[in-house]
Amino acid sequence: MTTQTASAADVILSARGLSKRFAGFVAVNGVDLDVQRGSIHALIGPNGAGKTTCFNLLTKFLQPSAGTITLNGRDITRMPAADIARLGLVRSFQISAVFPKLSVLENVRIALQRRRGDSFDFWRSQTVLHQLDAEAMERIDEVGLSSFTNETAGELSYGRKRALEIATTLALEPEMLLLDEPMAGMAQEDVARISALIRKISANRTILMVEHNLSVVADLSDRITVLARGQVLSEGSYEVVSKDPRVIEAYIGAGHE
Amino acid sequence: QTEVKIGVLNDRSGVYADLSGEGSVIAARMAVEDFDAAGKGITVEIVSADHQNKPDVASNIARQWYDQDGVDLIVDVPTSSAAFAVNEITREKNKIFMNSGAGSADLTGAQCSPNTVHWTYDTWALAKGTGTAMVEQGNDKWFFITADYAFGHALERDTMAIVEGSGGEVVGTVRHPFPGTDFSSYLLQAQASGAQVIGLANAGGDTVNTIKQASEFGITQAGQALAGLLIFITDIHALGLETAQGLVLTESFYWDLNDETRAWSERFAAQNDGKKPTMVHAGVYASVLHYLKAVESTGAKETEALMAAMKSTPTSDPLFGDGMIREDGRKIHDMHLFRVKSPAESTGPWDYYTLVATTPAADAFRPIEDGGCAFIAE
Amino acid sequence: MTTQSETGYRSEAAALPVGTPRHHMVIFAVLFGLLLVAPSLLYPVFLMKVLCFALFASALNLLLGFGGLLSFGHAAFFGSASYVAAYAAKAWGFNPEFAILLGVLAAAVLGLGIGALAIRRQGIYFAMVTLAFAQMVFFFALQAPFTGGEDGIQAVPRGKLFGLIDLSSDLTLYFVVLAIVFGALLLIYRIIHSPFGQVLKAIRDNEPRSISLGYKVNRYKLAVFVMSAALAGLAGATKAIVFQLASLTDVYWTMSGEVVLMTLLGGMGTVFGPLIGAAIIVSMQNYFAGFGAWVTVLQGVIFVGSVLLFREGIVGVLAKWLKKPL
Amino acid sequence: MFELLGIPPQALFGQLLLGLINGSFYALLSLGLAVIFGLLNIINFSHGAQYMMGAFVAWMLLTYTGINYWWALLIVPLVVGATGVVIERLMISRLYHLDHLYGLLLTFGLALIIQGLFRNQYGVSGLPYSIPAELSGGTNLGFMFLPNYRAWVIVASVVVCFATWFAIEKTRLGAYLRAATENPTLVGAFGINVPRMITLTYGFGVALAALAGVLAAPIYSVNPNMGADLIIVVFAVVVIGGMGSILGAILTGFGLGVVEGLTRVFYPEGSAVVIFVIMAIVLLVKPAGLFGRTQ
Amino acid sequence: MSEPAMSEPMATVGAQADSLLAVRDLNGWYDESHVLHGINFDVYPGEVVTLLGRNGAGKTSTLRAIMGLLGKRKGSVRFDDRELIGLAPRHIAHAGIAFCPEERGIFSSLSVEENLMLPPQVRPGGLTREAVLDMFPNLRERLGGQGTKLSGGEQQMLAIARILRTGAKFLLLDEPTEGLAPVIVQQIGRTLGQLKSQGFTIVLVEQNFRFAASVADRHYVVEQGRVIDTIPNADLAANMNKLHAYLGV
Ligand SMILES: Nc1ncnc2c1ncn2[C@@H]1O[C@H](COP(=O)(O)OP(=O)(O)OP(=O)(O)O)[C@@H](O)[C@H]1O
Ligand SMILES: Nc1ncnc2c1ncn2[C@@H]1O[C@H](COP(=O)(O)OP(=O)(O)OP(=O)(O)O)[C@@H](O)[C@H]1O
Ligand SMILES: [Mg+2]
Ligand SMILES: [Mg+2]
Repeated sequence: MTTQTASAADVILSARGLSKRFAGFVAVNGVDLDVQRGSIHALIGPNGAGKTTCFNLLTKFLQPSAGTITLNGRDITRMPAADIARLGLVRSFQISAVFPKLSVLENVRIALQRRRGDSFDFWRSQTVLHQLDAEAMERIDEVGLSSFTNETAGELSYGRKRALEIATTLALEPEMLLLDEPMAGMAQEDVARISALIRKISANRTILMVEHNLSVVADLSDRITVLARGQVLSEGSYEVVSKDPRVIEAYIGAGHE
Repeated sequence: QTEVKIGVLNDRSGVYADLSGEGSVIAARMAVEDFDAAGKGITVEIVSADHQNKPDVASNIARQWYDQDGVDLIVDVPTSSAAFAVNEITREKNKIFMNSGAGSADLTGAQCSPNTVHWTYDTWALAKGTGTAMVEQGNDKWFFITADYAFGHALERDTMAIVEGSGGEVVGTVRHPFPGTDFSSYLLQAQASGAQVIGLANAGGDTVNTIKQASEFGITQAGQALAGLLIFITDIHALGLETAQGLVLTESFYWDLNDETRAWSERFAAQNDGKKPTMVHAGVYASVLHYLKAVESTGAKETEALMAAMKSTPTSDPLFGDGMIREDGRKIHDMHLFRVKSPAESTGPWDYYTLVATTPAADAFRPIEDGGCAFIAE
Repeated sequence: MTTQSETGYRSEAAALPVGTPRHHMVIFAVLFGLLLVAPSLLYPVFLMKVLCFALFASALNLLLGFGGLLSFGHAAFFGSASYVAAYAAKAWGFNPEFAILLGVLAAAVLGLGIGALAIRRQGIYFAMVTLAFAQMVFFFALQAPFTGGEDGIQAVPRGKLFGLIDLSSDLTLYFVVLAIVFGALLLIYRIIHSPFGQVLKAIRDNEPRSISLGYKVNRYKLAVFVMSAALAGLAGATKAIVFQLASLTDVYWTMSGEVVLMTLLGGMGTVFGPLIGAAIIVSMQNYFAGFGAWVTVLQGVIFVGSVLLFREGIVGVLAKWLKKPL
Repeated sequence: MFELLGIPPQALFGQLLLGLINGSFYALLSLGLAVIFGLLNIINFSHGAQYMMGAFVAWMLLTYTGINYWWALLIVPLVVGATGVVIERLMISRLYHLDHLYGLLLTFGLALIIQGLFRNQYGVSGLPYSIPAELSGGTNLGFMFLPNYRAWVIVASVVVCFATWFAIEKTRLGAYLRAATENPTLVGAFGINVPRMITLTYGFGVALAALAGVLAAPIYSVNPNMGADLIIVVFAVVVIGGMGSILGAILTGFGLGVVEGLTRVFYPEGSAVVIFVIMAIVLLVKPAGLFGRTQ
Repeated sequence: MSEPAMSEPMATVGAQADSLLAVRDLNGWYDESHVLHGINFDVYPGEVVTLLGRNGAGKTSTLRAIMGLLGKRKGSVRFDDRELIGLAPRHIAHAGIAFCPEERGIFSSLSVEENLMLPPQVRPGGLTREAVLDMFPNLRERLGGQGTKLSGGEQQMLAIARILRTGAKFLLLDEPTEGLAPVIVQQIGRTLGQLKSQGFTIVLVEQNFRFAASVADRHYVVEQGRVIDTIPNADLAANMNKLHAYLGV
């Protein structure tokens, strides 16, 4: 077991012996992972290391071949995906995921609606949804999309779609967020803004993210797990991990300053 | 001056389009001309529609015809389900329905109506004609291939009763989905049963395909006889004699029966792209003729009076000869058992049948007391 | 991941803004007014047929235009409800309102069964699966002892509404049907413009994302499927009482095709499209009935024409023109 | 002697063989459907009508020009396939950027038109087309009399199915086709003439349907409705097999033919629905179909 | 607007030297929406140039317009003295341009190998299968697998790898480093260098500015559908302020 100084009670999400086997190929192989409550935890590693697969396992978009997952001490290994989200563990996607035909406002409101639990009311007029507009606007503002509120999401540029996706996810006020490469395809200024945003929202929640942008990782994360070939290669703070020769060889590369 | 409006309601696009369809309109028109309605001060208008063999469409059209368009008489209506629908509406609206195309004997039985005449044939008569004759010739072991729906069941039931009543034996039945395409499996079962006669209690395309495949699998060559329980000359035309030869079937009319039928059929064919009439066409002609006679004799279109006149006057026409309409609405005439010719026997198109036997009118139809017609009992 | 086409038929629905546009209510009111006086000009039985199909098409539209699910087997619900209602009225002597209710219930239950299986597949698969199940229902209707086979259930009594109002007069029945159909249309309208409707749109747009937000997607799909089935059942049951007949036509797959045609022609995902589409197709069948197989050809031509030139449907085009959702 | 549920084994063999023959038609038709679907993402609802056209064109060739069955086997798929090419060029090609459902609706409309036209022209009683002299007669297999023609149908179907499968799954052309299904724009940007490829594919799928039609003409009567109901069964076959899968379509086609054949013996009333029941079960257990790729 | 002033100097440059690709007053639309408003730039043989710009600036759209993939376009794109406007994408490909799209475009119904071998050779002289696999060893292990089952980064590698085989010497790469591990990014940087030395000409759309700086000869800055500035890589240090204003770097 790796250095586990904090008390177990502070672990919000924990995986033990997590494995995923695809036909003739083991993508994730006995991964142990503990995410501390309130921390920003980064999952990095070379392409194909199994990071996205881990995400899919943790959020039950894939069923693990072996291992257990506990969230707040509760075993969620066999729970369906939608229920996991309802427990407060929400993910974003590596390839942008918005509702392309809905407006930006509606995108965010869908999340708010879920949180408020009135989404099955087919007998009520949707004018009740306007109550959510103010809060939705707030989220949209946070990611700098306020001038696009009524735009159709599908027509936004790639970077803005990512921003919208984050706004939507945040609207759920999840206890824990899983972000898969939130900075991918973002322009520099957005990177800074989203970084700040992630830091801000991390104040009262836990974040687990996959990211290749090392400066972001260095800047944001409290703890880093490095995966390679489906296994944990190294774990610790950025300083520790980035000096690990195995990590340098497998991931960071010698050319990186 | 009386004006009557006749609606020819039949199948103009489906399986029965050839045996009823436009031909029935032609037949109705010929009846009006031959009767010289105009000369007798009766203006006749003929309208027609396609019921697509669906009871709902039929009921719709009938309703609208009676309610809106002032139709007095509906004729033809093949397909029993559609006929029942028209039967109901006609009773409700107190008009007249003279059926030629439909087969179900229930039309003058369980579902009978004082407003309905059933002219040309019915399943009971077909079963009787074919069943009795076949058994009498010593073909007494039967196997039924039955379409698995109400009409098929009725056909099977009626024929089975006749076969067993004449001393025959039913060695098996198999029910196929309706409509079907491949019947080889059932034919093999029939073959294995050792029956002498395979009764085809299905209709339209199903029958045609069964016959076709029976020939392919050498069923008839191997000595079993096929008996079509509801099959028309148009079906034989479609099958071709090579395939259909040897099949036995019952009809009430064949164009080549006598000089009168030949003459009429000649005229009919001239208007119908050279295609000879079916018994359904003949029935439409004869029933319209009889109706017009009643209109002439009563001088009005009052339903009760017309029905009474039609039932009390014996029928007489060149196609079915002399006959009568029974109290329950059943038209009574001879039925004929035919055998389909081989290609060698046939002299040309439409020369298809050899007459095997004739059931006299008195025996041809189900006795009135067996039908269970409600309004008679009253 | 399947390739997502860029512009689908869904754009119309998505363009609907939140809230109930006032002009919709105006149109509903005008429509209602017109229908109140219509029987003095047109044959009431014909009008009732139009109304029933308008409801049927709207029910399908709820699923197709707003749920994004093309059911090619909706005749199963329409037809089975019509059988159940007819049977209840004829064999058990139910009052029409109970007969209809029982029909709706039957359609809903059937919808639950078929829906639970069908929503396991998406897109065209869904269409084919519903089609296949509908075919099963058809065979059942053909062979079951109580459906009367190809004769159907005929001579169904119209009976007395609530045991009081005699429905044998076409005109009385017409107003009852008008009330039923209009009530149902308003209900559909409300469903579309409800929070639930909003979630449906989202699911149709991006299903995995909806799941990741915690929506139990299949429940929503099933819910809208059952609603649509029940409403289609309402149309079928009402039709059975009007025409005093339930027949195989109502469960055959061509019926499923026809109702899709109505919706497409009128405008999928528009509120009023299905009504217009139903009115046109029913009139066409009525007035061109004499043309035999040409009616089928004509329907085919309309189908092809709508798909190629007229995808938004009549009302969709109109809405584009007026720049207002209709 | 050993009997299975009261059926002697010989009879059972016979029935199995008959099932296989029907399966040949299912396989050919669902293969055409799967090719068109797999590569164009279009459910070709007019497949049944095109199958019917195949039979009709064969009949016309024989009746009007005296061209015999063997030439028809060659000419009919070309002719009907060519109509497919025209349809694709004029209509279907406009729908690729839209939701796939539009393809279904369009071809549904086309099916209505084609069937309606043939009905108007030829009625629905069916027209005779006789078995070619070379294949008439049959062979007594001991347990049954197997018409030579039906044996030929099995052979022809197996050969065509295998050749098609090979071309699509194992050749470079097949790879182009599959890629173009997913992202035609990108494949075009690689320098491949995608529109022409897709047009020919549709034509090929239609030609398969027409070929099945020619094969069917001597067995079932040539009838405008012959494809209408069959197509729904074929849809079910394809769903069971797994839509994208060529091999799935073929194997399921043959397999279900056999299953249906057995039902005809043991429970004939259920033979119309057995395929749909199997479909329901498969959907429950394996939503993507027996051979379908989970996506 | 400063637009005419901006396009002037480049136009003159383009007129003298024989540029391989000359884009003049390129306008482009998605349905109704006008996204490119007169793009002007040149690419000379053997160069690596980048298009830089904020999200939504029109970089991707520019590449798509060159490739003929945009719904509607106007203006002029001359490549190798052929006008490309009006040509279908497949003809543009045969003219010798290869395109690697933003969202990778890996085909899920094809195996990795089939994906790799998919683009036909448009010219002689492309890299061999072996050379490509040596460049991206990850792919070699997964050749038989389904294309879209690769990880995001592996898919990116595959997308680049497959166009190297075609023999096209002019590459349009849309954010090739997106989602790649730093090691791989470095490797791609080296690969681009190699390709350049083999005579490839490359237009690169990049968000990763540091990477862009390490490989490119020249940078074009795109904003709101126009090229608003050109910065030779050599002058980069001097222009950091400007760049900062443009991109927020
Ligand atoms: N459904 C699947 N079937 C088979 N193999 C898969 C599947 N999903 C992923 N893989 C394989 O598992 C490995 C891990 O993939 P994963 O997407 O988790 O990588 P990753 O760490 O997220 O990489 P990247 O940083 O490039 O996104 C890859 O080699 C991939 O090819
Ligand atoms: N399919 C589309 N339909 C309509 N508008 C689009 C579409 N794709 C892009 N746009 C719009 O075109 C403009 C340019 O987009 P483009 O994708 O070229 O930007 P980009 O510079 O590549 O941005 P990014 O860095 O985010 O990829 C943006 O305003 C975007 O909203
Ligand atoms: Mg990943
Ligand atoms: Mg871009």
